[in-house]
Amino acid sequence: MTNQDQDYISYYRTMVTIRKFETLAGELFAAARIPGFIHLSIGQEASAVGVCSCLRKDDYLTTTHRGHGHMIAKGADLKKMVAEIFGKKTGYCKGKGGSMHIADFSLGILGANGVVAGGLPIVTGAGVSIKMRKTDQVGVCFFGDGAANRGTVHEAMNMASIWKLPIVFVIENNHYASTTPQNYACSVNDIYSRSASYNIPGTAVDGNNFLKVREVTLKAVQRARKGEGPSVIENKTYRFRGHFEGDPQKYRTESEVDAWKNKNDPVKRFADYLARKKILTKELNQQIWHEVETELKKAVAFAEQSPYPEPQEALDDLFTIPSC
Amino acid sequence: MTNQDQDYISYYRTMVTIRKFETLAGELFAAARIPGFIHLSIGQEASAVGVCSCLRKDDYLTTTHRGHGHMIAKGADLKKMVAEIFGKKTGYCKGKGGSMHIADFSLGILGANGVVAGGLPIVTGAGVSIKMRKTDQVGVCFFGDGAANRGTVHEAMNMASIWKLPIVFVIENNHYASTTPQNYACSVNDIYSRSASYNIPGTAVDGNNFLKVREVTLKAVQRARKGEGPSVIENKTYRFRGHFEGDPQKYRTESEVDAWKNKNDPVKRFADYLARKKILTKELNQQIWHEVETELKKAVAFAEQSPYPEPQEALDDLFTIPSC
Amino acid sequence: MSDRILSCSAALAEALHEEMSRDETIFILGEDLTAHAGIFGQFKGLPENFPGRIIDTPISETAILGVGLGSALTGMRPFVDLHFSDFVTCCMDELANQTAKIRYMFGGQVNIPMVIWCPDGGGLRAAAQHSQSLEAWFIHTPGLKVVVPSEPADVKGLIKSAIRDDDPVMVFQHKKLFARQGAVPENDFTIPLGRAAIKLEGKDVTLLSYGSGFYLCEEAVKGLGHLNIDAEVVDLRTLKPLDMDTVARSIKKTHRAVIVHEACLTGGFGAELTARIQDELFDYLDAPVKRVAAKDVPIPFSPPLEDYVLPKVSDVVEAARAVTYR
Amino acid sequence: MSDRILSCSAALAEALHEEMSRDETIFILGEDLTAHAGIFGQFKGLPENFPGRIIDTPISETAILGVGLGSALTGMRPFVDLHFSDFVTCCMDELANQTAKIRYMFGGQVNIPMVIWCPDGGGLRAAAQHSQSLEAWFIHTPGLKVVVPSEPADVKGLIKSAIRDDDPVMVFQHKKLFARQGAVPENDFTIPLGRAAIKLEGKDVTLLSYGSGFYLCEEAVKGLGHLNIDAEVVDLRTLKPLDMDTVARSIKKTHRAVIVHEACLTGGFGAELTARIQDELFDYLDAPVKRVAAKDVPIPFSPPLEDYVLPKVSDVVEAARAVTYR
Ligand SMILES: Cc1ncc(C[n+]2csc(CCOP(=O)(O)OP(=O)(O)O)c2C)c(N)n1
Ligand SMILES: Cc1ncc(C[n+]2csc(CCOP(=O)(O)OP(=O)(O)O)c2C)c(N)n1
Ligand SMILES: [Mg+2]
Ligand SMILES: [Mg+2]
Repeated sequence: MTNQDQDYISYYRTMVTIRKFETLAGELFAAARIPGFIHLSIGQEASAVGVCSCLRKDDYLTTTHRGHGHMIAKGADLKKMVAEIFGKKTGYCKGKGGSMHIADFSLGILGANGVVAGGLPIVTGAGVSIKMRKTDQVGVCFFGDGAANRGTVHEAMNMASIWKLPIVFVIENNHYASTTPQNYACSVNDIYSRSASYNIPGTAVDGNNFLKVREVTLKAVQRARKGEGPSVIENKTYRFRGHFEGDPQKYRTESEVDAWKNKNDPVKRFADYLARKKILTKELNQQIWHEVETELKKAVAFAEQSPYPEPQEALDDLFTIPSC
Repeated sequence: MTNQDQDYISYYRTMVTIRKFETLAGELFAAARIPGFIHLSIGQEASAVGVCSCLRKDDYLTTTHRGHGHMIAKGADLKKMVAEIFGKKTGYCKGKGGSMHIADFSLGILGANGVVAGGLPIVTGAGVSIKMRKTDQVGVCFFGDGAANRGTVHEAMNMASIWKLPIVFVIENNHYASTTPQNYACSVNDIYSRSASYNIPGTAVDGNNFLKVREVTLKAVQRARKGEGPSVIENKTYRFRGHFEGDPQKYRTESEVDAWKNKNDPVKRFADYLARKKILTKELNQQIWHEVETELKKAVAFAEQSPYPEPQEALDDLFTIPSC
Repeated sequence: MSDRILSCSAALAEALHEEMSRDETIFILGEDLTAHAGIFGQFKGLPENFPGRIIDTPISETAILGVGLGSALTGMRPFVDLHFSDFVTCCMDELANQTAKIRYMFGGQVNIPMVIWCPDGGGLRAAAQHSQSLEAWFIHTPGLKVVVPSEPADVKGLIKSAIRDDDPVMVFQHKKLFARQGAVPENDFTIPLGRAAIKLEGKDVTLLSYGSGFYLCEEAVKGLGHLNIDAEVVDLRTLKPLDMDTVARSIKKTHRAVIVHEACLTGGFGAELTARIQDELFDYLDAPVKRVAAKDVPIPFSPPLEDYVLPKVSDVVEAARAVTYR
Repeated sequence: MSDRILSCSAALAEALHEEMSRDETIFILGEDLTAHAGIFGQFKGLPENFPGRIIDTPISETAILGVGLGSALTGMRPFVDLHFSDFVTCCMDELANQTAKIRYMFGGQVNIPMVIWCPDGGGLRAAAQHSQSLEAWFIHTPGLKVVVPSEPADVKGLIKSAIRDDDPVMVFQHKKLFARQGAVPENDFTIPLGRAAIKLEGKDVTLLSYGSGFYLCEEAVKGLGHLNIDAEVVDLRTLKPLDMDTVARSIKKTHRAVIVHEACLTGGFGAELTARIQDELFDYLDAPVKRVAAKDVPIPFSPPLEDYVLPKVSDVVEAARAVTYR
């Protein structure tokens, strides 16, 4: 295998990991083993991995309520993720965050966010910081088609533009914001086109095509790293599951969902590509799924065996000096 | 004189009224007879009158911290305006508002606003109300080049577009937001071009050319009245005075200001046009300035003779039922 | 007319149904309202019955609140659904600097008949950004009225009053209480804003609360009974305007008070109420007023952590004991 | 080292100058900073001395706060100027849901060394949207520290501490006090957050205040002297963390307290402080704690109205009389 082939296999493995992670999370939620509510990104794996495959460990990332995939793609530890989603002490945030609030600052993951479009101003600040510290890091921000209508987007993109910040704004347009179709709530079809308002280059991509997402992102990341300023990318994609687990989904038809699932599954599409190119054999594919499954089982076992935090640990971590 | 000529003279008189009103306000402020701080719109009269000349009394208007001209153009009572700016009981808001917070709901003026870009969501609500009440009213919102970078603009324009609201968004681009040049703070030169992001038609106009402003606005107002949706207009203009009275203005050169004053005074330009067209004679012009001066003197006398509110009136007007 | 058992959610929908039938200027505005009749199903029946009067918006809280306001200034009576009370932070300017101030600032020229409806509260493992109780910010914002109903009948009666009120009214309804059942009169009744209810009479200590706090007090009464402490439970229902008369009447009887709310302790509504009680009723108090509230941290996700942070029945019992055994 | 007379404004600039010279990760972010060294001239000398480290922004409060936060999460120490404290409403989500919660929510993974500097207060005829005192909202927002200096020396010492603090600190500085003069040590001193100062000693009543309230108290002391009331003035300086030890020590001596602040009464910081005093010092109190504050309306424009709404020296005298003559 060439180096590139090996990389591709590794990206594919990450996509499989996200698919399995999310599937498992859905099952665990259905079995009432995960408290609260969770939002799964099944169907959007090419976007997460396509984008994050272009990033270095020290690049920054902000993500959303639907952020598991992005975190895994940026290299997050599965054990700590599962443990966090379970509310365990060994989780990324010691159980304080849960599914919607995971971060790993050692990987530049500045956090998922429970507030829609909350990440854009934050990543813009990371951009300012990069510029002031004169590094060649890059900041990436994922947000949805629904998020695109919040004012934070406007303010952040304008600032990123006038200061030429090293940022890649990634719209994951999965055509729905909770129950609300994009074509109802958004005044334009191609959200990326709004980048013209900020004098930022923008592109739309088939967001379920891993290679295309990667190609476009590579360019944007390069541009940012060279100090040439921000970019906007719109990954057109679809979420296979409801907005949250348990969503009655009256706002769309089963046949619409099935059409995407059957004809436009990003994991399958990349697998098919790799098979066509003879990079991925049937055996290797099975092996990958098996290995991922094993790894995830370990993560779940870790989470299950981990203790819950002690109640009074609720008082820790607010301030750097606990006494305050 | 034709009817149109008479109308033009009346618009011109309004422009003169604004010019004199603002000049007088500046003098009164310098003489410490006006409390607080004030923002004058000298140099922007064509924008105010050009736009408001297209409106009916029952159309709605939201304006800004620099709103005297807009109010006068929409028909506001000068006595009540001066009295309010003086903080007198006979003012529009019984002295509670002052220069930055004047409104006249009987004229559809939903208020000046001390928060930059605060008017956009409000006028959008007026648009929703018009649509639900099925009238053919129109809502107009003035805001500045600085305001254009606030998130409220993005949210309001998107909503106005998806619901096809009868709104005209008027950007008064006077090239500065307080000390900050537009070409520093704004990622595009032509702010109106951002309307494409909302699928809203947009135009830029020489904002110191009364007839051009009126022409473009008439079209936009017609479009709104017919239920065809919102428009964006950018009036390129300039403020002759500082951001507020007393502004040291280190952010621009005197020669830049003088160039505008000398070559691009909207009042003078309209006067010249009317003179060329033989609509405005020298005598009529003098008469108009004289009459306006007299009217304003009366307004100032009214305000001066009016009492201040009684201190305990500060407790009135918070709620409809005072006891709460 | 007779009472039926309804949930808080159904009581809300019924109130809206009645009011929207009566007055066609009332409409509902917010995110994700029509597909599932509100994200908690709280508007059951309304999308079908009032097409065009329950309006889905983009995710644009700033504009949503501003649109509500602008429509209220021009003849409509908007009922704005904020989705989660936590997102009030995204329209705080429209709320605190515009909605709350416009009537006053413009000298009383205009009324603002607007309801801002905020599902709030914790206990659902929804973590820091979906679990807050923020009513105290608005108590400190002149120009807003603040209502926090607890039982289904209160929901119906107060929602109807809030809708009929010509001033902006914020209503906080606890997400965990949507399913709570209770008797609700069938007729067209209202509960005036600014009137508290003594829901359980007692003579030893006054438990003052609202919203989810009311249920903690109700339960605590049993435990206190075992300790031979006879507690009176006052459900404040409206925080602004506040019914100090009822509070005073009760404390003049019991000479002791405990205030219970789910919002965090420091700077919560309990602080204001304590300050007023100790000022206006100093000589009647035999013990300091105690406050029971959430701990001063964001709401954590993990069940043992969240349970530790939120106030509990045993906290109420403990506080009541402390003031009565003094 | 010797003291010089400086204004509050100059004390702020000096603190920033010293800190920015010491640590190059500190920078200032906000609207209209460079042309006039801040809209109140409060950053005099900084634009020239620290080019590129005092950054003008577009009018985008949401992004300004968010950018501050994002930079703090990635190695910088931002000092965010909010222009007028009133515009905090435009970035309330970034402040209350993000900045205040991120450290906690993420289990303490990261520090947020950030100052949010808010010029606030009334008396300048600036009307309802440019005159507020909003500190109480943030007292009720776990995760933020709140500092309100009054005298120039406090400004310098507290600003320096706020900048060095690894947590988000909100600093409210009263616009009308920028020109106030006072002695300020020349050396590199800090005043720790959470330490109040007894600025005038007395034995009959404790006047508790901060920011502009401090000056009301200082003046009231003279009037009270004529009435033979010997007042002690405590300048709280930091509201969160709060120095209850100093408060307690004073009240154990005087047995009476009056709290003075410019924010409106209902739900203000005075409520919280009263609640704590009556709880922790119940047996020491000979009279109810009185609160002196603005009336519960937006700040009106007209001078006689604004003067009526804001608290006055005579209100402080009156309140102190009421609690001492009891
Ligand atoms: C400011 C804000 N408003 C509303 C919500 C509630 N909410 C959570 S996710 C969501 C839909 C988001 O849609 P989109 O941005 O398209 O992302 P997707 O869920 O499709 O990934 C909504 C409305 C929120 N969390 N924050
Ligand atoms: C939200 C908000 N931020 C900042 C300010 C302070 N401020 C008042 S006017 C102004 C400049 C506005 O510029 P622009 O929109 O271009 O209007 P202009 O003054 O040029 O008419 C600023 C920054 C404010 N009032 N509101
Ligand atoms: Mg979506
Ligand atoms: Mg401007």
